Amino acid sequence: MPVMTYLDAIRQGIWEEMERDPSVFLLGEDIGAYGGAFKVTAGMLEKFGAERVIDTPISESAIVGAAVGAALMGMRPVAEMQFMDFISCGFDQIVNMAAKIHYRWGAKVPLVIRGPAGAGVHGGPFHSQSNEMWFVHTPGLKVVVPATAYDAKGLIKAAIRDDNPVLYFEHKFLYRRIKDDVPEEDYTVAIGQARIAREGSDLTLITYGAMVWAALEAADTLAKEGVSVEVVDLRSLLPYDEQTVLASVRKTNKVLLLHEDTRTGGMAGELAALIAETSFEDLDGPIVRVTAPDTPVPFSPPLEEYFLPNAQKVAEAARKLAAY
Amino acid sequence: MPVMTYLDAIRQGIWEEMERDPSVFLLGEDIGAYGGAFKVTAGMLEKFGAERVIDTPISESAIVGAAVGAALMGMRPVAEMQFMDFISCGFDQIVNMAAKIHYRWGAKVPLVIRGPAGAGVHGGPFHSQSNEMWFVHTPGLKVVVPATAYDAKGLIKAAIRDDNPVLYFEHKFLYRRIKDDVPEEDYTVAIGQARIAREGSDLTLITYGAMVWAALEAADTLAKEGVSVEVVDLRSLLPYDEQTVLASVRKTNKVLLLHEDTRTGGMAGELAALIAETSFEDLDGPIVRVTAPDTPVPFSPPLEEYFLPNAQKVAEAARKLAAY
Amino acid sequence: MLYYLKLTRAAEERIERVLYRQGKIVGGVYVGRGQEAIAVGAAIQLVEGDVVLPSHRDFAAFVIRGFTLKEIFCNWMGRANGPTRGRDNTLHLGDMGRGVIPIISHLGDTCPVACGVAMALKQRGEGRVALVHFGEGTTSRGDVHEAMNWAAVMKLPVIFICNNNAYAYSTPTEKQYAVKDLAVRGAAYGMPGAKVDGNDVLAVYSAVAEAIRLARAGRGPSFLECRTFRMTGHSAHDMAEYVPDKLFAEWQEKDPIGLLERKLLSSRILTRERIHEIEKTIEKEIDDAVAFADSSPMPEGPTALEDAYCGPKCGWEKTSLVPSPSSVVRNN
Amino acid sequence: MLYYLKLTRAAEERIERVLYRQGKIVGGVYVGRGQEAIAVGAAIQLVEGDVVLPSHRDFAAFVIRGFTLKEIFCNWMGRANGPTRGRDNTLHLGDMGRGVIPIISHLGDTCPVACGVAMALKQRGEGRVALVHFGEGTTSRGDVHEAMNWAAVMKLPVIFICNNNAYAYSTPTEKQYAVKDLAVRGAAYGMPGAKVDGNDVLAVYSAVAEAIRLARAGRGPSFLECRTFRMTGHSAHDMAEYVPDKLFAEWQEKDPIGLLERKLLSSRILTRERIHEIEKTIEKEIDDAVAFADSSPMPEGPTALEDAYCGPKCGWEKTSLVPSPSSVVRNN
Ligand SMILES: Cc1ncc(C[n+]2csc(CCOP(=O)(O)OP(=O)(O)O)c2C)c(N)n1
Ligand SMILES: Cc1ncc(C[n+]2csc(CCOP(=O)(O)OP(=O)(O)O)c2C)c(N)n1
Ligand SMILES: [Mg+2]
Ligand SMILES: [Mg+2]
Repeated sequence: MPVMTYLDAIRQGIWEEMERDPSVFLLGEDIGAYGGAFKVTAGMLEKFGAERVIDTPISESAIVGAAVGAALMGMRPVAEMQFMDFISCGFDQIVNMAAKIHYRWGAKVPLVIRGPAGAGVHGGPFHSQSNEMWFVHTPGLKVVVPATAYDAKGLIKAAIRDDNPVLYFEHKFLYRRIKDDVPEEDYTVAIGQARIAREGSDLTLITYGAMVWAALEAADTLAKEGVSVEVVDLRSLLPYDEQTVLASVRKTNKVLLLHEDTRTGGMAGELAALIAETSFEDLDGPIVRVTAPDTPVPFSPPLEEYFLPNAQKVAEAARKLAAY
Repeated sequence: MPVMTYLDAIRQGIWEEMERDPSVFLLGEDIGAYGGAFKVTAGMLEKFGAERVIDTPISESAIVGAAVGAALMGMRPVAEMQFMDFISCGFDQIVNMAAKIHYRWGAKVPLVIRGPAGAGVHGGPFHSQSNEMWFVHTPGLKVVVPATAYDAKGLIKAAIRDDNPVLYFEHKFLYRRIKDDVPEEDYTVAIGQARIAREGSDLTLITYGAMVWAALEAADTLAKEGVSVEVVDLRSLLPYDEQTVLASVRKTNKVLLLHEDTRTGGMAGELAALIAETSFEDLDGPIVRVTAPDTPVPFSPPLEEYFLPNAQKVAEAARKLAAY
Repeated sequence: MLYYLKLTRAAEERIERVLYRQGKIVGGVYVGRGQEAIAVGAAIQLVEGDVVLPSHRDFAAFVIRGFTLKEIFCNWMGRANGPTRGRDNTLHLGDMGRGVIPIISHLGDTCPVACGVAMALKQRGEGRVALVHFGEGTTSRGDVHEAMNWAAVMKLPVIFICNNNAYAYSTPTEKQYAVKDLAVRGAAYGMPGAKVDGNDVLAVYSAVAEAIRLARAGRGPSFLECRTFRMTGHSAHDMAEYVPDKLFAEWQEKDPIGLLERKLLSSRILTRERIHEIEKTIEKEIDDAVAFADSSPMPEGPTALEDAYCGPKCGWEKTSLVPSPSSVVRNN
Repeated sequence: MLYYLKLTRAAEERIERVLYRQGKIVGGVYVGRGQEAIAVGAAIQLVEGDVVLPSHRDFAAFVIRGFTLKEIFCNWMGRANGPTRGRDNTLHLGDMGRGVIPIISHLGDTCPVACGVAMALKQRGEGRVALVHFGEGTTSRGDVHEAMNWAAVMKLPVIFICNNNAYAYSTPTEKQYAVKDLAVRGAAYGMPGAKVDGNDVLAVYSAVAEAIRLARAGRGPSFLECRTFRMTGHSAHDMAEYVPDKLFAEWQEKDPIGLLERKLLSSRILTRERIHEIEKTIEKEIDDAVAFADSSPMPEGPTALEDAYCGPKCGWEKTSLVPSPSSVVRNN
C-alpha cells in the first residue's frame, strides 16, 4: 500500500470522486490556478476544467448558498473554506438553509464543506480555530474530523457520496506531518463509526482530530508505566459512535475525554453526558476532561503551546485518573 | 412590589438604564415607531429620541458590527434581533469581532444583543430556535437566559452595565404568560449566579429559560408523590454557576438536566461533564437528560408539542431517576 | 393572468382574514395583497426546467408552478399531508420536480441559492433560468449583494426581482436605502437594472421576458426593481398604523387587478360576466381546498422525529399529496 | 509623506524578506509593497478624535497614528510587550486612545464596525470621521455591502477606501467583480464614488481630503477606489507565479515612492542628499526597533489564560509599551 500524507490523501479522495461522478464539482477561493491555500486542489483545474473547479469571489455565504442551490439540482458540490475560521461568514446558510431543507420539504442536499482547521502552526486567533461544535449542535448536518491519511481519504469519499450536508474538518497541523498507508482500491470510511486507535484495558481516552496523536503518544508513555490506555478516535462527531464509546467504557471503566477545542460546550461535554447517563454503573472514577482553556487561540508560540493540550498534559491527567 | 409581565420587566429594565446612562442606546429593525415586533421597545423612541432608538436596515451583521464600533467608542449599545433565529446572520461579527477584541488588544466592548428566542408559539423552524449554545461555546461572550420577570429586569440591567458582550435570550413564550414581583428600586441580578427556584432533597433538576416552569410544575407533581425535587434555574449559561450546581448535587446526589434546546451538544452535556468530573463521588445515579430531540423545531402544533419537553416528560424521567 | 391575480387575492384573503381569525392558521401570516402582479407576470413565463425562488409574498408563483390549492392550504394549516408534512409553515413549500425552492425566513438567503441553481443550469446548457424574488428591505442583507455580484461575475442565468412594496415591516424605504431607485444597483454589479411598474402585470411580463431572453441567451443576470405597495400589514397581526392612510388610498387606485380588468374590459378581451364566472370558479376552488385541508389530519407527534436526515429511513415517500414530478403549468 | 512611504517600504522589507526568513516571524506575513501611498495619503490628514480602520496592508496608518516601530515589531515577533501581548499577530494592533481599530482576518468585518464608530462620532457632533480600508477582493463580502448601505442611509461620516491592488490572493479582479470600476458602487448606495490613482500619494491625499471635508460637514460617507498593484505575493510564502511578469514590470514604473521622489526632486523641494539622510534615519529607526523587539521577552505561557473577559482581573495595565492616550501625529 502506498504511504501518503494526510493532505495527499484528501486530495486523492477528491480527485477520485471527481473522476467517478461527473456531478461532483469544487468551488472556493483560489482553488483553481493556485490550487488552494494549502494546495489540496492542486492540479484539479488542469485535469477537470474550469467548469468543475470554480474560483469564487470572497463570499463565504454565497459559496455555501450556491453549493446548496447546485446540490438541489442534483450536483455534488465540494466547497472549500480557505480556513475553517471563515466558515462563520457562511454560517447562516449552513445552519438554516443547508441543515433544514430535508426536514422541511424532503429535498436532498448533498454537499461537502471542507477546509483547514485547528491550531499548532502559530496562525493566531483567526487561522487556528476548532469550530466543529457549532455544527455538531445543528441537527441536519454531519461532521467528520479525520486524524489519519487513511481516514482522510475514506471520509472525504464518504462525505461526497452522502446525501446530506457534511462538514469535513481537516487539521492543518497534520497536512504534511502525518503519513500512513492508503489503499489503492476504492474504499470509504463510514460516517458515524469510531475507530479504536489503540487497544487498552485500564482507561479509555476518547478524542478526535490532531489530538489522536497526542493521545497515542500519551498512551505510549503510560504503557511504559504499566498503564494500558485504550484510545478511541471518534472520526465522526455528528453522528458519533455511541456503541464504540460505550463498549470501551464498559471495558476499562475509566474515561478521559480530550479535545483541542475549548472546554465549555465542547464535545467532551456531550460524551460525558452520554456516558454518565447510559454507563453510570460502569464507571470506576470521574470522567476527566483535557481540553484547551476558554480563550481565543493565542498567536505567540509560548502562548499557543500553553493553550493547546499535548501528550504531557494528557499523560498527567491519565496518570491521576488511572490511580483513582 | 408591583407585579409585572416578563416583557414589561425587560422593557422597564432597558428604560431605566437609558435614563440612568446617556451612553446606552438601542438599535435594531422596527424598534422605533413600531416599538419592536413584540413591543419590547414601545414608547422608547418618543421618550429618548431617534438618536438613541435607531431603526436600522435589515442587516444583522451590520447591526452587530456597528454595535461593536459604538461600544469601542464608549457607548453601550443594546441591539435587538427581531427574532434570535436571525442572529445567525450576524454570527461572524459576534464570535470573531465582538468576542475576541478584549483578549486581542484590551479594549472594552460593552454591548448587549437581545431578542426573542424559543418555541411554543408555533413559529416554525425559523422563529423558534434556541441558539444559546453557539455562544456558550465562544469564549469572550456572556450568555444569560432569564426565566422570571424579576430576573429579566435584573439581568438586562446587569447585561447593559457589563463591560463585555452579553447575549440576552428572552423567551417569547414567557413574554406575556409570566408575571411576578419586580421591585421598584434599582437592582441587578449578577451574571453568573444561578437561583434555587425550589428547594428539595431527593433530586436536583437543573434547567433554564422557559423550562424552569416545566421543571417547577413537574416538581409539584412529584411532591405529591413524595419525591422532593430541587430546581436550579441557571439564569446565566456563560459563565455558569458551578458552585450552586455542585452544592445542589452534593445535597441530593441525583441529577436531571433539562433544556428546550436540542440534545447533542446542548447545555446538558456541559453540566454533565462538570458534575461527572468534580462530583463523581456524590452521585447516586446516572445523570439524566431531558431535552428536545435532534431535529429542527417543527411547526404544526402536534409536532411542536411532541418535540418540546414539558412537565409530564420531566416528571416521568424524574420519577424513574428518583427510584433508581 | 387575471385568473391567477384573482386567485391569489381570494386565497390570501381567505388565509389572512378568515382562517387566521378562526384560529385555523397559527403562527405568522404574510400575504401579497396589492403586489400580486409581480409573481404572476414573472412566473407565468417560466417553462419546465426553470426554477423559481419566490419571496414570502409570491403566492401565485406556487400555483403557476403546479402546486395545488389543496397542498397549499394543507401546508398553511399544518396538516400531515401538506408538502412539509406540518414541519414548516406559510409558503415554505418546495419541490424540485416542479422547480420551486421556498424561502427560509432568513431574508435574502435564497439569492445565493439561486446562483447555485443557475450554475447547474448553465452547465447543463439547456437555456434554463433561475428567478428569485425578494423585498426591497431584503436588499440590505449581505447575501443579496454576494449573490448579485457572484451571478454577474459568472454570467449566470439568474433574474433578480425586487418586490419593492415600499415597506419592510414598519420600515419605509428611506430608512432602508439612500438611492431613489434600487434599479441602479444593477449597474453596480455589471448587469442590466430596470425599474418596472410592479402593479402592471403586462409591464412586469415584458420586463421579465427581456431578462429571461438575455439569460437564456447566455448573457447573464438582470435585476428588476418592481415598484408596488403592500396593501395590508406586514403580517396578519400588524395593523400598519405607521403607513399613512393617504398611501393606501393612492395605491388602491393602482390596484393591479383593477388595472388589468379595466384593460381587458376596454379592449373587449373579457366581459364582466366572464370575470364573474372566473371569480366563482375561484371561490369554489378555494372552498374545496379549504374543506379538504380542514378535514385532513394533523400530523402524528412522533413523525417530528423523522427526516432530519436523508437516508434509508427517509419518510418523504409517505407524503400523499405530491403529484408526479412533471410540472403542471397552466397558462391564461 | 516621503518619510512614511520609505519607512513603510523599508520596515515591511525587513519583515517580509529578513525577519520572516530568519524564522523570527512565524505565521502569516502580509505587506503593502507598491501600495504604500494609499495609507500614507489617507491617514496623514486625520486629526485627533478621528478613527482609522486599516487593512492588512496599511502599515503606515499605524505609524502615522502614533504606534512606535518598537510596538509594531514587538507585535510581529510575538513579544510579551507588544500591543497584543503576543495574543494576535501581524498588524492586528489596536488602541482607541490613538484611534486605531485593527482588522480581524475575516475580511470586510471592520466596515460595519466603522459605521458604529461613525454613529458615535456623529452623535458627539465634533466633526470627526472614521476611515476604513479594504481590498478589492473584500468588496465581495456581504459585510461591506451592509456597511456601505447603512452609512449612506444614516449619513455617517465614514470614508470607505478600497485598496484595489488588482489581486485578491491569486484572484484577479475579473473573477471578483464584473464592472470596470468599483467606484460605481458609490452611486449604488447614494454616496460619492471616485476612482483615484492609488500610487500617487498626492492624488490620494486630495481625494481623501474632499471625502473628509464632506464627512466633517455632515454630508455623509464617500467611497474611493484607489487603484494600485500588489508588488509581491499575497503573503511571504506566495511566489505570485499567477501574476504575469509584464504587470510587475509595468507597475514598477509607477512605483509610488519613485513617483513622489521625482516630483520632489524636480520641484526642488528635496535634494538627493536629503533623501539619503531620510533613508539612513529610517534604517537606524528600524534597526533599533528590531533590536529592541529581538531582545524583548516572549510572553509567559500562563498569560494565555488572562483577559478573555474585561473585568477586575484584566491584565492590560501591565503592558509596558503603550504610551499615554494622546495620539502622536507626525507630519511631513
Ligand atoms: C435576516 C432577517 N432579518 C429580519 C427578519 C424579520 N422580517 C421578516 S419580514 C421583514 C421585512 C421584510 O421586508 P421586505 O424585504 O421589504 O419584504 P416585504 O415583507 O416588504 O415583502 C423582516 C424585517 C427576517 N425574516 N430575516
Ligand atoms: C472572510 C475571509 N475569507 C477569506 C479570507 C482569506 N484571505 C485572506 S486575504 C485574502 C485576499 C484579500 O484580497 P483583497 O481584499 O483584494 O485584499 P489584498 O490582500 O489584495 O490587499 C483572502 C481570500 C479571509 N481572510 N477572510
Ligand atoms: Mg418590502
Ligand atoms: Mg486586492
